[in-house]
Amino acid sequence: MEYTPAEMMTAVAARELRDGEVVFVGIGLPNLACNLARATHAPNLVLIYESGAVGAVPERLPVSIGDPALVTGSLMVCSMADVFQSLLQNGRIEVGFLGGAQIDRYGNINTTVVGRYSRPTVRLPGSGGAAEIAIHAQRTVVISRLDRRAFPEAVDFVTSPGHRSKGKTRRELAMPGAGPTRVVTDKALLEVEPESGELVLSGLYPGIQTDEVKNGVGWPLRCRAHVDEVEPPTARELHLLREVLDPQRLYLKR
Amino acid sequence: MEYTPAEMMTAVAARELRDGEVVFVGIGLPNLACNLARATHAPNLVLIYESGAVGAVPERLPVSIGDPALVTGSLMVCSMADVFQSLLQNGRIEVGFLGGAQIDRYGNINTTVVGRYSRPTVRLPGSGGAAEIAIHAQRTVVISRLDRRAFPEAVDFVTSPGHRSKGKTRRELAMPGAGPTRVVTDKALLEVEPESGELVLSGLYPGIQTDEVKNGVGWPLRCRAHVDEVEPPTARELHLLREVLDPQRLYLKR
Amino acid sequence: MREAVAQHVHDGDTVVIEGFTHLICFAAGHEIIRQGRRDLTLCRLTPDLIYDQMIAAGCARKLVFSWAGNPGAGSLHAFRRAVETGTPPLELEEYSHFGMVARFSAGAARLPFWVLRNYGGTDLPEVNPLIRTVRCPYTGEMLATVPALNPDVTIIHAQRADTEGNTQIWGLIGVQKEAAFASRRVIVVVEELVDESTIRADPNRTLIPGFIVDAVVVEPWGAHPSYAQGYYDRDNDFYIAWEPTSRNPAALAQYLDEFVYGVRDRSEYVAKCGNLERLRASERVCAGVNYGF
Amino acid sequence: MREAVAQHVHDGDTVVIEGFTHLICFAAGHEIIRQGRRDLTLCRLTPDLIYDQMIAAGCARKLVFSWAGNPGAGSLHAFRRAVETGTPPLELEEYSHFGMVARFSAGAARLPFWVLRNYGGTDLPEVNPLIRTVRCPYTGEMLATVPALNPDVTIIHAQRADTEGNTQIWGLIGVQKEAAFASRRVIVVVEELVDESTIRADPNRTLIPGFIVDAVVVEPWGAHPSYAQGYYDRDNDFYIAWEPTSRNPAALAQYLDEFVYGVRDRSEYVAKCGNLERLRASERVCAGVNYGF
Repeated sequence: MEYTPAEMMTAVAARELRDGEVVFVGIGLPNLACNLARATHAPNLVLIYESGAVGAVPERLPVSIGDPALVTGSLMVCSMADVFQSLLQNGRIEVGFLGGAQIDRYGNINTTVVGRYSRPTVRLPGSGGAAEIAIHAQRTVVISRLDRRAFPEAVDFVTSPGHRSKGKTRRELAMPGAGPTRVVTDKALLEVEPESGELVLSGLYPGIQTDEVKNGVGWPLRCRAHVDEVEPPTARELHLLREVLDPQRLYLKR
Repeated sequence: MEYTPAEMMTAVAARELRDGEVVFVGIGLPNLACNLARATHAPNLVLIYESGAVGAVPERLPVSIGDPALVTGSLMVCSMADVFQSLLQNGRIEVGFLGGAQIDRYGNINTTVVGRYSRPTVRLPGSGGAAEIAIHAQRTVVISRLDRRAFPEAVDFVTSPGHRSKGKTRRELAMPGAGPTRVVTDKALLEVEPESGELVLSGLYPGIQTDEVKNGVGWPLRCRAHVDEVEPPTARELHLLREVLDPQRLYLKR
Repeated sequence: MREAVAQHVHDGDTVVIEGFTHLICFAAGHEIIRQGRRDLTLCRLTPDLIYDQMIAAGCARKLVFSWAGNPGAGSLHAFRRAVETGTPPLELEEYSHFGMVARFSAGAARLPFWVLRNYGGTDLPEVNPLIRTVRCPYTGEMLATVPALNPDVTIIHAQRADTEGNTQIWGLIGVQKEAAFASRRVIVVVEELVDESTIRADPNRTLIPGFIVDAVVVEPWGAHPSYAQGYYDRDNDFYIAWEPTSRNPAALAQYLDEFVYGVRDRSEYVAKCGNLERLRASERVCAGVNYGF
Repeated sequence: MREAVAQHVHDGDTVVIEGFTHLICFAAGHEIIRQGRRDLTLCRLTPDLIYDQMIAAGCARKLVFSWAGNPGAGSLHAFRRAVETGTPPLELEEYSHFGMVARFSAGAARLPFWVLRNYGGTDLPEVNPLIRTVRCPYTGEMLATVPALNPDVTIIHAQRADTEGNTQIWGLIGVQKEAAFASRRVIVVVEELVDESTIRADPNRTLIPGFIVDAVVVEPWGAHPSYAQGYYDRDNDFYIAWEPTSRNPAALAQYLDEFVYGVRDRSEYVAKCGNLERLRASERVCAGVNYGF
């Protein structure tokens, strides 16, 4: 059965979630992945948006993390002080989703600037809640399409710290969370190698060769001892994504 | 017209309040004084209780600062974190009422222990919000009956700092508020002498002699250059206190 | 309640039953007494009658508090006897209300301390070495600090919750949210168990999310003689009557025998109290708001 | 609105128009542009379209922020041009959301700083020297700090308030309460002016008390193209259309000419926008609760 890279990424991201987990959700693929998981193996997932909506059950596809549809029918609305202090810093968030213009060898993410900070070639939006999510979420899942420019050896600016920043480990930097344990791309699944803190190839999507993946990153990508073959989206997953979750194909076209 | 000391103290305390002021209210005489002021010269007084009720208009005489009658029909209920951080520490409280088992020469108040802290002869309730009210309210009004035991030269324990504590002035201790500017007793009105930070006699109640007041305090009480004659409660004030505010004479009997 | 206390409240625990005048869970305190818990560190801004009873019953090793009185009625005499005579021995850790609120705020934020502008000129830091200072990295001024309070278990009484523990409270909310988020375990006791749809209809009313709650107990009148806004009024007569009762150790012991040890659970307590209906709240229902988009 | 802005927003002021996606007061931003304010320090977690417009109009000297994008639609190109080309010059002071929330929290508590566990491993402290550290007086560990933010004026859009400024908000409440309490002056802009009795009927719904409010302005649709829960939906088409508009300086200038300079006030803006009724919220009214005792 045919499927788009976005559909595959969403299905793979959804499988990263366990039932009952408390998830910090973003807009787009993360939101679709969470709702796909809720509709399949994780009905008790608790969706939290940094806007303050807790236990949201959006009746429509939210176009922003502050969408009113995330509030109506949710379990709780809390202030952003509570979101960051009582939920995130408190350690209650089990999974956080992150993405970014640049992700490097150690899972550091840049959403601030391409080029010099003082006079950048491209000014990106900045951290938002990403820096604290990367530090406090018990683990994070990164979603990004493979591309040498998006996966440099080292990011221009560390907005969200990964497993090694300025030569320091997360433990040395006293970060509560485990950081980006998985990177879901359009061709393969990367995961962190605990000893080195480096991202390595852990799973290949159907029909993808290892070299295609290696060519998509800016450093000599190593492979995990055993590289999995990642299952394609099931008919059920595709049905839910196409007919129920994103019927207008806002996010799943390509 | 006859009146009790409690009625006089309440009327005098009420006159300390200006219309529109934001007042941190206590139970008993302070509550009656605030409601008397609202019913007379200060209709726009904003009553705030440390329990979190803001703009309360109690339909009955509250017996505790957490009385449900303070909530019903109030303008706002806030958390105690907001009461102490956003209102009190923020400097929004213009007047605070305080009382205590002991008040000394410099307006320091003790509501903690009589005797040694580790094994007191009398264990009092403690600070509650009094310490921070004494420090942050723009000014405080103290209400207490004259009595040598209640007005010692120095308190056994400083729960709420006055104008000089351990030889340090409020400015030296970096306290935002002006502290206890007035002490309303059953015989006279005391006020702080700015230079010395000492409480001095500023007003005598009808028929009271200076010596009666001096005998009621444990230090050589000095008089302000000009000692006022404090007006007795008016017929209107007494009517409101007896018929409207405390018809069962819960607080005004004696 | 029996199961919740048996499972979540252990000897030696740091226990918080919060609620400022409003929603004080006497039902939980009585069950803890019945189950004979010992060596508890009891924390509350206002120990109130419930901790006076727990101290008299011998549950407490230590008290962390900021105002220990019987509001408008007198003293907590079991507390006073312990402090004034040393029997039973009771360790004290004393703050002001702001200090206690700040300790819960730090606990809820999982920070080791909280900063406040307070205590200058007071004797509290002299008797409590945990009240310290920190220098502002911007202005250089010294500010007071208190350490985080992270209880083993916090018990919150509320008007309503769903089976998952999504809890809604109105009227005075005190420091309950901070205490719950600061705690390792949370027990929510409610007047009414409601369907999830009731919670979801007004999400701004939710104070505590279910995923931090370990047990939900349904216990109507569970806050008596404290009150539950919209359900029943405070039993002020009981508070006034507690003054002579607690003043007399024999009378206090007899009260515990009759109303705590002498009943199996809250329903028996309610029956024994007799006419609590006199406290039933009047109807003052507010209008709803529109959550549509 | 004209009077409120004229009286409370001055050249050189530090100005906050808060509201996270929800209740962003475009009406106030447009009036500030019309009155030609200059050298403003604009603070917001998410500058959003309103600050992009104010930057393009030349109101801003400096931006204090944590996420500068057009949610789900693209970039804020006036902001990007200023930063990428240096014209007009725009000074940046950048944090993360948590850092901005902490700055408002410190401001609201009138503390000089706020403590948070954050920024380890990030490059933000290297480009923002105001992100510092403090040592815990209990554990000895180092924690991050941010300085208090105390704006000259904060503008809050809300569903309703009474004439005194007692303000009720539901749906997303963001950081509005902290921003208002942190501010020297507060302007509240509402969809609906209600009687004090409406506020008093549900006091737990009140977010901002009137005694900290300096001006109350009634401005229906004042948050468009942002939204007001229960009143109107977000105009997502407008946000999407802003991408090409802001990308082209001429188109942006023309937008300002037509919809900001070209109208006298909000009612003219609403008329000019045409069919805003399509955004009118559906009815999803919740039940009230009982405040009786």
